[in-house]
Amino acid sequence: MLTATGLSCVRGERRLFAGLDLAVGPGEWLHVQGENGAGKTSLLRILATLSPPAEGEVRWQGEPVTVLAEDYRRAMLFLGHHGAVKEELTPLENLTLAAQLDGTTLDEANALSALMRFGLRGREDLAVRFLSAGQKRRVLLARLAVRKATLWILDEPFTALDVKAVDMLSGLIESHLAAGGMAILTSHQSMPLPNGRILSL
Amino acid sequence: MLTATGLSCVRGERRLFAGLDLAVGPGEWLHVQGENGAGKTSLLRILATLSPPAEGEVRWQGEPVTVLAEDYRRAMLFLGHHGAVKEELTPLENLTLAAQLDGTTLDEANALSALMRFGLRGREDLAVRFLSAGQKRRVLLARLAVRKATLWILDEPFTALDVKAVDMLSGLIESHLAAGGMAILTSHQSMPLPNGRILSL
Amino acid sequence: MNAVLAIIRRDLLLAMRRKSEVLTALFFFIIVASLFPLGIGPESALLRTIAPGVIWVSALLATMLGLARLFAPDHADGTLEQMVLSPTPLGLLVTGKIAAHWITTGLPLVLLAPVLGIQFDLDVGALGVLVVALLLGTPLLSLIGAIGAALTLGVRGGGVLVSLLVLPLYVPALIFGAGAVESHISGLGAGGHLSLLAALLALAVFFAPWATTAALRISLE
Amino acid sequence: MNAVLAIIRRDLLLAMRRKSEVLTALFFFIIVASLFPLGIGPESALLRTIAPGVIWVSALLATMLGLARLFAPDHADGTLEQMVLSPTPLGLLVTGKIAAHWITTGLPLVLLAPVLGIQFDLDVGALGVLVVALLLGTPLLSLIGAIGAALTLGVRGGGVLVSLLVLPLYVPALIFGAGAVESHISGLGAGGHLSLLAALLALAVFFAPWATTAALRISLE
Amino acid sequence: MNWGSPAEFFAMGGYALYVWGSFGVCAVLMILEPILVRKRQSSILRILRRERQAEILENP
Amino acid sequence: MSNRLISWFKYASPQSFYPLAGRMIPWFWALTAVFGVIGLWVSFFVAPTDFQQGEGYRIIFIHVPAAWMSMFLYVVMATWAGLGLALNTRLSGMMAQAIAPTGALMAFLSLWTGALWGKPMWGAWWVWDARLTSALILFFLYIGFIALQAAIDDARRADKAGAILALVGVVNVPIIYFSVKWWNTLHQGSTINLAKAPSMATTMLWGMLLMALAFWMYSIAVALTRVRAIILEREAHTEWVKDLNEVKA
Ligand code: HEM
Ligand SMILES: Nc1ncnc2c1ncn2[C@@H]1O[C@H](COP(=O)(O)OP(=O)(O)OP(=O)(O)O)[C@@H](O)[C@H]1O
Ligand SMILES: Nc1ncnc2c1ncn2[C@@H]1O[C@H](COP(=O)(O)OP(=O)(O)OP(=O)(O)O)[C@@H](O)[C@H]1O
Ligand SMILES: [Mg+2]
Ligand SMILES: [Mg+2]
Repeated sequence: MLTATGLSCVRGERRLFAGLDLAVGPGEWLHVQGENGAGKTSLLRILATLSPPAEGEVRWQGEPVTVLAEDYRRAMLFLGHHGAVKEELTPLENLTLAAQLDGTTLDEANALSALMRFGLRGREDLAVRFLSAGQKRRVLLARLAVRKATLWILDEPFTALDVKAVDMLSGLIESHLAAGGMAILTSHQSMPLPNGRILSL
Repeated sequence: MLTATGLSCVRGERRLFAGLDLAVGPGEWLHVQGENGAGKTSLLRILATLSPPAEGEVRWQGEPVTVLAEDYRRAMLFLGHHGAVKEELTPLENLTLAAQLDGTTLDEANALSALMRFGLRGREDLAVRFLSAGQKRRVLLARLAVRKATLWILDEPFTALDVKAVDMLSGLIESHLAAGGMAILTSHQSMPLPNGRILSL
Repeated sequence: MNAVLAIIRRDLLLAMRRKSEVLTALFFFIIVASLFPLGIGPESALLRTIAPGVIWVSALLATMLGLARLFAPDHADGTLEQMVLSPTPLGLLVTGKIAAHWITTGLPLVLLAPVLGIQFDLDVGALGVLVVALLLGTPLLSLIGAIGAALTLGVRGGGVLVSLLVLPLYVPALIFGAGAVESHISGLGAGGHLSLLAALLALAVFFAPWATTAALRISLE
Repeated sequence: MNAVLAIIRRDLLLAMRRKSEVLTALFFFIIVASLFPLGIGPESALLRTIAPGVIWVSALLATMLGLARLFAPDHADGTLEQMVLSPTPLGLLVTGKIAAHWITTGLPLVLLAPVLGIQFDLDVGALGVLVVALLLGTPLLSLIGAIGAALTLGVRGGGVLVSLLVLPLYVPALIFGAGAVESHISGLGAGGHLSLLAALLALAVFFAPWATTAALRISLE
Repeated sequence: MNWGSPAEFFAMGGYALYVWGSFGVCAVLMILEPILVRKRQSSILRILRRERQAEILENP
Repeated sequence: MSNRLISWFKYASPQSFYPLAGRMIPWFWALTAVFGVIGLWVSFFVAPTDFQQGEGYRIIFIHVPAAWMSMFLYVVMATWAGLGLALNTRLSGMMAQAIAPTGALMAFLSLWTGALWGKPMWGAWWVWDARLTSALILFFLYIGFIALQAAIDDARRADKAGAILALVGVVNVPIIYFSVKWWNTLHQGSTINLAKAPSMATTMLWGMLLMALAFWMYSIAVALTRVRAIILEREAHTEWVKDLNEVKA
């Protein structure tokens, strides 16, 4: 259960939002909406503890995330605008090394099957820099399939994906929710997922 | 009139497409479709003379583009995945300097009105690196409003834009076409524009 | 021509925005040159002997560090693509960029060199020769460096590779530049060295922008 | 501990992928050291006097060039964000990264230094002292450099700024390192200098990873 | 003939280290280089053969 | 005339050059062996002991050929690279790429043997003599060329970028050589000048020439072998490679 109370965010002279409350429980997902520049990315970064809020507090299972620190980070997975994939490594290496940095291990079979699932068959051994925009994005998203986390925070996950990949990803999110997970997403398009609560900035 | 005959593109060991023919006349636009990694970006870069085709030829008004060189580049405007905006300059500076590099001048009033049009009011003097993903994209797209070009080649122009901006941009493209312009676009979403021909890779 | 001025203005504006970069290149120059007395010891006769060499090597390294900034940012954010596609001939734009690079990196070094020379106890005449030699030599460094920067563009590890490509080509500039000051100090007169330096500069002005343009086109392909 | 090994392995793998980067840092070291005789002149007595200083300054500069690669790529592509968010403590990951940096930059310098020493006509004893001094000194350079690299992360012009921050901090390493070789040559024995260098290293091993971690957190905020 | 005995030949008038050091390294490198090049050739051939095999298996 | 041009271009295509090179390689190895054996025999058993340098001078029989080849190969490499840039033939770039490592090897050997010679003769492994210094810089130029090509993934791009570097290098090598020479004479630092080397006995000259021929043939043989590997690597996806006998086997 993620709750936030009285969040506000100031960038430069500009107050992007203030007094924002939100709560996401198991099996729920939140669709953060807003115009360009409304502060969606800023909100997600606050929730992921990447930047501190100007006011307010974020709590995970009732405890402030600043106190939980590592435990919260273990339960949470944030994927942002950035690739966070190494251009000179192959998709396979990217995936296994990302797992190792998280302190888990991922055997090759699992990694390969995650990549297959994301339609990267035949590209496992090609350095990421040769991949197309959508393929790069898929490498990043493949982490969703291999890293166990309760809370997914995804900033515009559907960018650059083709129709098939969008279906695949929304299926993945649905089964994550069905298993009691939570998700916070942003997107400018209507979401191919049912039952989301909407937060408009 | 842009025509291409027998284009083929090889990346690494992989042949992305071969024997591709296309033609775009005044007032027409072409929607290049295909899965992630199908070769859309590669095709657009070939049409923009950024990379040479493995086989085939691109002609503009009947002349090969390799011969026309500058004349073709003057008539064409390519906006790709990349920002092509300087993060430490303001949107206003970005726009006027881009015009000067093209050998034209752009007075401040025109530049400002283009930026307003793209919803960047109040951000003209903020360095681009502070802008949100969608706002950065808008700065780039503002070039469409100020640079006179007959042929627009746009790679996923609607990425990261919110609903309002999508409307604005499609309105802009429509009036460009109505004035006898041509456009080649890629996009994974359905296009909010009528009468496009579709090229599937 | 207008476009050349525009690009120079743009690059100077960018340099103003990230002032720290320009200043740091300068400080790098000063710090490297000042490391030597620390590494070698304070005897002033010894220091005077090595001064021209040390100052020139520091200038070489400071220029080289700046090369990474020459095309890489424009490449990363797609501006370079737009330049290639611009109706203005690429050669002109490249010349403008090299000029701006010299103004932001080379010129400050020239202005600062006398201060360093005084640290190493050079006399006024030698300082004059040092400044003139750097005035001829630093544009040469920018021109040759631009070729290396363009060749290594978009190449993994390009930032370090450029030094490998460029430093050997800098050897003549170093030899004649440091040589001018040394032969002035030893009473032989600096004229010969300086005119060789000028000849090299003329050659480079002619060829380097052309080679740089070709290299840029290749790295964008 | 596992994560530390994983990150060392990852960084070495990345270094293998862009082999040219590691090799080029090495050649940079050799080339810079070879530039000095070209600037100063070929008299071998003079060269022998300045050799320790020149080699140490070159090692400093070669290490410094590599610093830009330490965190910047991970920062640019968002990996660093993921590291901060990873359940593994950031301090461990940072230590791993510094170790990998030393293995790819510092260690090769140590192995290559004797060749340069020979070019400057040092005798076998002096070469030995040089190697030991570098073996103690280069990890120190990596550790101190990491702090600078972390502080300048994401700062425009960080690549050059880092040299400004770091070079002054390198001064003690330079003085004791070059001093060790010099005092060996002049017959005074290098022991004192070397133990000071070792003390500095111990201090840095203790504090630098901690400072680096703090700096990283700040620059990501 | 310059040498009275093999030992004299190998001693090279006191310059053994230098002469044999030169000729030795030269010989080693000039033997090693062709071997490495052959290895490069045979490894690419091996890959090509394997690919061909795979192609035959896929569409007989 | 036109006929000759056509056949020339025919052999400029990798497809026809590959078997041709295969047929030439054994001959060049044979020539290497012949010249090498005679050359070594002359260098060790025919050439007399030098009255000044004793037996140590025998290093010259590999030192000078290596030095010559390192300079010659650079020019050959740059020529191929330039041809590739001008005519846009695929083979030229591959040739340049195949020559570079051998050139670097020769440069290294001339430095190595020179150093082993300098120690007994001058008492120092290295002096900053003009010729030594410019040989060192030539070595750096080779390494730069190889590193640049290795750092670029796309083969065609690597060829073109390498070609520009090689051509810039060719303009610079004479400039560097003369500048270094001038720098060195001005300082009057080194006491021994290579140009004042003792006048050579004719047999010594013969030995040197034979060894130079052997080095030359060796370079051609290795470069051709390497270019064959490069051709296979780059043309792996083409039909003619798949139809090669050695691939079918
Ligand atoms: C590291 C040490 C050395 C290097 C890198 C080096 C390099 C070279 C080079 C590049 C050449 C060919 C130059 C040309 O043909 O114009 C050469 C030739 C020669 N070197 Fe050296 N050298 C070294 C040491 C020595 C020493 C110690 C001696 C003699 C005491 C020596 C004697 C010669 C002679 C006699 C030639 C032949 C000159 C000629 O045929 O014109 N070299 N060396
Ligand atoms: N220093 C500053 N001064 C003023 N405004 C700033 C400053 N830094 C950031 N901003 C503003 O803060 C907002 C950041 O928004 P954020 O990136 O969170 O938007 P977003 O909702 O994710 O938008 P998008 O849909 O475009 O991704 C932007 O409107 C930007 O203009
Ligand atoms: N060296 C290489 N070897 C093999 N395949 C390569 C190589 N370089 C690129 N590719 C492939 O070429 C394709 C490039 O596609 P391109 O970027 O044009 O796709 P796109 O249609 O724009 O896709 P997206 O919708 O994801 O942007 C990708 O499928 C990529 O995997
Ligand atoms: Mg956003
Ligand atoms: Mg694309």
